[in-house]
Amino acid sequence: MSPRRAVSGGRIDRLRTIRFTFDGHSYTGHAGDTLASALLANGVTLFGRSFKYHRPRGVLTAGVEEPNALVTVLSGAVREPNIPATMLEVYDGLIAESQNRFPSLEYDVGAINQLGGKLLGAGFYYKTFMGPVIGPLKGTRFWMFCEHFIRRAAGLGRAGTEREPSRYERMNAFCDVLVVGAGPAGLMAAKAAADKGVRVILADLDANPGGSANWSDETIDGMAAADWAAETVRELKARENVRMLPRTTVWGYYDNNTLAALERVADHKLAPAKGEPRHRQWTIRTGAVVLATGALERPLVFPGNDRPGVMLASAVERYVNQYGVLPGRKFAIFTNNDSAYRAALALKKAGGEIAAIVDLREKISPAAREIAGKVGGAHHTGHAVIDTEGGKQLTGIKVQRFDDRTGVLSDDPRNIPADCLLISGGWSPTIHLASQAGLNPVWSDELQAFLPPQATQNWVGAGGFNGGFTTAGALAEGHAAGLKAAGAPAAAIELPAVDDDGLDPKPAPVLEIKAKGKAFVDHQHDVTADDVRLAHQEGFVSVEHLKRYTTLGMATDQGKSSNVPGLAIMADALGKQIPEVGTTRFRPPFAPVSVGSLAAERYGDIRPDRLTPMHDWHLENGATMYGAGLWHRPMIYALPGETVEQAYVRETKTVREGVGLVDVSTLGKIAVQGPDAGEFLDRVYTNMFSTLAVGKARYGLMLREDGLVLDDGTTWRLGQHDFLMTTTTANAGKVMQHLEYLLDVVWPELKVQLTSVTDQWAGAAIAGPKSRDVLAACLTGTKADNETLPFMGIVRGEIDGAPVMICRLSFSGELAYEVYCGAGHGTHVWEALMKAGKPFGIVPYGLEALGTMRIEKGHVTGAEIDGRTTARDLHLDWMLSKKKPFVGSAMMDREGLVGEGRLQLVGIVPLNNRPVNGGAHIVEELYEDGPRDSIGHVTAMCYSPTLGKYIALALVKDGKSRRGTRAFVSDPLRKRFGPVEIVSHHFYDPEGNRMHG
Amino acid sequence: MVEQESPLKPVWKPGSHGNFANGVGVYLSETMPGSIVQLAAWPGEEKAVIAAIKKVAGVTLPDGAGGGAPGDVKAAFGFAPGKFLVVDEKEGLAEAFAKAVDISVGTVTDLSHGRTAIRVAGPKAEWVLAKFFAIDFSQVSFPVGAGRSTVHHDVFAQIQRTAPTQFDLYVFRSFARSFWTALCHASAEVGYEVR
Amino acid sequence: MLITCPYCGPRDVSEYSYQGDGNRTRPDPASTDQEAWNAYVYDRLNPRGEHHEIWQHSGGCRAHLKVTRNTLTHVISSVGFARDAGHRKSDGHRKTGAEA
Amino acid sequence: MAEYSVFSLLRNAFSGNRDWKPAWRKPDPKPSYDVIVIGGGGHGLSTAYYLAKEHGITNVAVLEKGYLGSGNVGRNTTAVRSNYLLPENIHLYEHSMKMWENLSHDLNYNVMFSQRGVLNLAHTPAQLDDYARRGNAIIHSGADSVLMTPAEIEWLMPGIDASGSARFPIIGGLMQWRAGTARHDAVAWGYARGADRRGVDILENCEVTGFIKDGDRVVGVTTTRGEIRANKVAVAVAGSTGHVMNMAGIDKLPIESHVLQAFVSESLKPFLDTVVTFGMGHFYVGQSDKGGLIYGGDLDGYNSYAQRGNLPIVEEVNSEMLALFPSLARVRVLRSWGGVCDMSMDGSPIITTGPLPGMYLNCGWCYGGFKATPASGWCFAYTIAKDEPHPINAPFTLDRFHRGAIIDDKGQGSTPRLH
Repeated sequence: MSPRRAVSGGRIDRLRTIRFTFDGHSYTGHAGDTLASALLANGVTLFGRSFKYHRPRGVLTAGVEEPNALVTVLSGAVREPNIPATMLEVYDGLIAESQNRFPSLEYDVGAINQLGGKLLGAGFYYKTFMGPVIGPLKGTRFWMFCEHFIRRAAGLGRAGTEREPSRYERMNAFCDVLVVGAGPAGLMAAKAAADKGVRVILADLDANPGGSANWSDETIDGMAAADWAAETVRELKARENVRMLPRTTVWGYYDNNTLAALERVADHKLAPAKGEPRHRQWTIRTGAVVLATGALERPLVFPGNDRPGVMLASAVERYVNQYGVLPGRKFAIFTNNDSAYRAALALKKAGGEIAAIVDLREKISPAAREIAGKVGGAHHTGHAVIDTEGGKQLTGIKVQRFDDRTGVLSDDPRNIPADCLLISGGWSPTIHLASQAGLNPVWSDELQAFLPPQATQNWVGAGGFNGGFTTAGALAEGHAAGLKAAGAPAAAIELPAVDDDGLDPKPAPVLEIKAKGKAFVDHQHDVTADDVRLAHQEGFVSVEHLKRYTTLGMATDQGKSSNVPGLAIMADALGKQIPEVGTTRFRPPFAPVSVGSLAAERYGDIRPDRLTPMHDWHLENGATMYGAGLWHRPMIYALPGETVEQAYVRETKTVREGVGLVDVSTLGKIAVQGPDAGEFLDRVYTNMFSTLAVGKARYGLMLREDGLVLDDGTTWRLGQHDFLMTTTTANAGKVMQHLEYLLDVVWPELKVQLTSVTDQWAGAAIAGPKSRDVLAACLTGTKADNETLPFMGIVRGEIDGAPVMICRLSFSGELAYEVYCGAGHGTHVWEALMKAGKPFGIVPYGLEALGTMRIEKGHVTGAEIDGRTTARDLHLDWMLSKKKPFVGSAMMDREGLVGEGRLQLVGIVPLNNRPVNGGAHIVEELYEDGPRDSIGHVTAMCYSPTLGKYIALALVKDGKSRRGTRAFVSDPLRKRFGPVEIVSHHFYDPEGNRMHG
Repeated sequence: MVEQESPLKPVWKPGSHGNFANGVGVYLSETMPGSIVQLAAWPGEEKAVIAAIKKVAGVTLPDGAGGGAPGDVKAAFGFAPGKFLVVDEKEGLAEAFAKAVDISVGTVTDLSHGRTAIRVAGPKAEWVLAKFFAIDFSQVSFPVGAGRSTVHHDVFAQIQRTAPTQFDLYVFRSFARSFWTALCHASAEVGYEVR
Repeated sequence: MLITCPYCGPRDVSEYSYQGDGNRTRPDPASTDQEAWNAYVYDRLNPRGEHHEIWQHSGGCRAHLKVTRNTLTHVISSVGFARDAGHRKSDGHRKTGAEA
Repeated sequence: MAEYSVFSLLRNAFSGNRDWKPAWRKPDPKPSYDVIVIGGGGHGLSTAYYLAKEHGITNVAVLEKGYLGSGNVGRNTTAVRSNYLLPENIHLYEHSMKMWENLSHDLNYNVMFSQRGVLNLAHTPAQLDDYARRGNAIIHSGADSVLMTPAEIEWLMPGIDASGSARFPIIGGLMQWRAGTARHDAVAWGYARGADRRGVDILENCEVTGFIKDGDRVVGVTTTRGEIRANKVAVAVAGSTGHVMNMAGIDKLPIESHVLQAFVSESLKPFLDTVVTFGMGHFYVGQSDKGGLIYGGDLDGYNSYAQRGNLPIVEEVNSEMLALFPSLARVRVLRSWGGVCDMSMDGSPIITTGPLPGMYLNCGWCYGGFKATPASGWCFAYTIAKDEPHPINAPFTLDRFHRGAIIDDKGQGSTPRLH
């Protein structure tokens, strides 16, 4: 038996023993324990160290709001930091360790920071570290020097560096009613809605639905509340129209009733089942939401309130009733409201000794007084705890008379020995989700709490969320909320009976006891009451300034327990009411959400692979692949021992002298069909298409509306009303959207249908003086001679039994054809072409050779069509029809686009015959030590086997007029400089005799 | 006739996979229809195209957005205003429609090679597909026969529910292998059989 | 955020592409009025409140929609096909098979 | 008011920190000023500061509708860099960078500017060429830039996936070492304190409700704290530009307001000193001195004045983070928030006189505003004081669109959400 485990009681499975380790020590717990309850049962009270002062900390709460007891869980080499021990279910083999301590939790050298207390107050960073104005540490360097050491000390847990082996998944769900929180209110709501036949999802962040029923020690409907909850859950689970999501935190409330929820599917096991995700991220789109998220108890602020052993009263109640753990031997209670008396009762029942109940109110309810009498120990009303004693563990408290109206302390302090102090500062409804989907929360003076705001989305609240205090109320409100959310009229039913304990929900409006010593408001970030007052003194009085200046509420618990006490202290300093200080709007997430689960929807890879029909052939034939957007394309097909340059030079030479084959399936292809297709193309291309003959293709240029170049490509007229447009690989999607917009929004009167057929066709370009011979050897049903298939002509036929469509056009500048066939026949036709080409020495070639040949020809691609160039800049003004308006025609002549100083396309020849790099700049005068006065940059370069030298394309200021002049390439990034000659971009066969041949 | 090559070849692993110890949750297959044809009607000509579908493919489409009719051999469904996908086990459907649909009524676009048809069937079909697509797969909102156009990031999909627990997905061929791999991955949790 | 496509029904915002201010009118193609073109290409109404916008259901039926949406609350008050929004006069309202 | 220094810190610590004074006064509005600056964010406050410091114009009011720094200066991801492509942008942001390097001294307020570098990752040879073009442009404009190899990147950032097997392998990166981060709130507070010390009135909770005009000329504003007149009215209200200019009768501008989400993780022991961006999407991440990973990505992509976004971007941004750092799956997102950005038609800002007489406009910062804070205020102050732009901001006029003199760093054209 563990030292602090009660002999009986609790909802744990005492027959199942769980073995786990914490900081290397082995412990046992029971099924149903959290790490916090199991360690408390073992007598462990020291859980972690605080952020700034490294103060020893225990466990403050029993739930998601825990600021102190954060641990790192290890599974193999994978680390998961910053998990609240209160939310971590123990399992066999669990390995957990404490954080932010060195060398150990017991002896942490960082605790020396406590000595600097006054110095390290709020905002101290801003006032110092500016350093000297001159010298080696001038400017910001002194700060950076100091920051180096500050960063070493910063942070809580350590993130791992091993790749995550677990799965994360994403799930879309649709329902009519989402109930958040499966306490008494949520369970009733789910039941009421489900009874109406609508689709219900019930999510709860705990492993066992039931909420407060699991630890309240009440009876509902004549049975233990926990049994009633379990029974109701069983009933709900059996229904077709209800989905139960335990261990699921609804963390975000987005537009149109879209909610995000994290299900911790396998965190309670050593390893997930086969194929099972560790976390599942739910996106729930629902008609209505019932928020039954309950309320969170707040701590009181007084000196020493962070000592291990100081815990929320409700947390202790929960440890006793749900986990059968007595987190101390001798208990004291300090409260400003009645709810803590329930904890006293629970302790007494479980055999704990109550040393004293310190109630800062003078007047208390008869019910509370009666309990105080029942549980024994001293009952000090009108008193306050002004300090605590002990080192890493509470040993006693100091109590003094206190006036709850004036806040004045009087009489002599007295000491009361205790090893566990229960504190209660009243309750704050958990309105985070409501705040994400509502206006500002509403302050209640009576409850000293923010109540839910007016809704801006379709939700309805119930129970503690509404500020309700009783289980009977929760049941009634839950039922009504369920009906309302389901769209059903209100109807009274006989609600399950609950005993009324007669306790009063109203707290005294006192959250802080002003006495000497560090009194913590935000435990994790070590923000003290004095820090809040300092912020006030320096003018940081709005709630957002307070948070930002002191870091109050910015820790992993997101201020769940510190928000209202912090506001109360600021309000007091300002002499204002709390709502005048301001209210906090809560943002997602309600509780921290794993990055893995948010990334889950991508299923592994960030983007899918897009493969051409011949992809596998390329891999099998030695291609080195290359990413082009989502596509994978062959870069080179290197022979053994070849460098990249050797490979593309060989491939290029073979094409220029013989024949080669390249995969062009990635080009965007759009079917443009309909009676107005020609008219439409005339409007979107700068040149004319309506006059194009059937069976012919034409090169076209498109501008954006602003007159700059959008894309280029060939469009083929396959029939009177049937065009096949090709776009560049990179711009396929963009062009499609551009055209669809024009058609749908601007010219809906045109009868044109656009369909992406990129995937329908496999495309192979066969190029080189011998390409016609290869076609002649394998093409049936038509001919490839110059008469049948002239330049820009199209024929249909078959290759090895597969239907093909062939257009004679050239990107390489050689005699060339693009052979299109059904994608499912792609490899078949490709192999047939390779086979037919074998006698002619055909080679497959990749993007590098393709790029080399286009540079030799001076064709432009994405590096030149970079969204900033005009048709004139690229010497494509011959394509600008003067006979018709087209997209961009009205804007393309603006002064900034036609004047001097435009970057224009030129050719570049390095005079030292050394390669230049893409991205190198061009200058008139070379300053290697202080490069300046760039006049342009290199867009693409290659070694031209045809010309026997390195050549490049460049965009150069007023480049056209610089042809024939000398300049320099200046590439300080890669330390390459040298003289170049600026020439025409047409390096090779400018008349185009080869491709027309 | 040259057979179409499947884009899934290297990742096609028949048999049971994942967590199938307690039964297979989904059956995954590629249906490889001979014809996938898109028909688009000009506004006001929708009825004429629906009539052509009946005449050529023998499939009767209900009126209404996303209306469709499933069939073992031929199936059709609407996926966008005035647009329909018609699928046939046999090849040659596009040519047949080209004769039957005049340009004054609408257009015919052959996508037989451009789309890969993947069938997801079994008790967990809705569950697995819901991991990808943000549409409501429940039978109430997605009845048998109906079609839907949707997307999982870069992967567009047209989906027809062809039986209470069976969906036929038409995805772009170039993405099919990636999508299939992801589909198998997502199915592992419930156990899947490739057949 | 969900947008209810007139054809596909309510769909997640991730299926849509935003195409901006729907209050703009493209000048007559032959117009050389630079002011008008400048206004069309560069000027935007950018209200805090109700806004008329064009969205494309690019991950669904690919139709362009004219959406009235509040830019402060994200509440959508109306959705219709963009092609029905005033530009086209001759076709009138589609009747038979209009939903197909 | 007391200078901040390590000595004042010590002295005050011994006196129980009771002697610290408010960082800035909370005065009541005067009926008129020489200059009104609308917008108590980073740019408005720095404008006021430089009006006083550089031009001796101290009879200035800064009008803030909420609390000071409640806009994007307190909502950004704190990166400071000048690694742009086009010379106009490089000059502006490099001017800013030089001011950052001495800002803490200038303001006597530690804004924690830390030059730990900003690295742009490249994943294809074409992209690396494109980055080289930019890097060389930066160097030719007098700023710093270096290329890094995958091995150097891996050494710099433990946990980054620099393997060749990544979906988009890292083949290199463009690093600007002088770039880095600053503490965003401190920038607002430091400028506020600096301006206040030079006599500027900072009026919080003072929302402009309308403009007072004399004919076409703007001569003042009406506010929730009464009417305030001025010779010159300057507008620096990024995120609310459309709304405020609407009150002045300008209903169309080359701007759309978009929401940009940002995220911070739970506090972790620092492992990432440099800000790094992913090249095959839109993602950037750095780690604060508190240990939180601060990261973000693309705009939600639709007009919005709501300071909150939606789920698709949340998921996209986190997916991209995991693609870069596959080990961070178990790290958790602590907070998310949204900022409203003025997205201009070419992705570059507008700092100009006009558009009405008596009015000055500073807007269109897209999501680049924070790093520009010093230079923006400096240039805007010059423009207000001299009634003409400084050569640095002369290219950033409102009529550049009309003239076709666009400054389009990304080459995306007039689609604001793509800049």
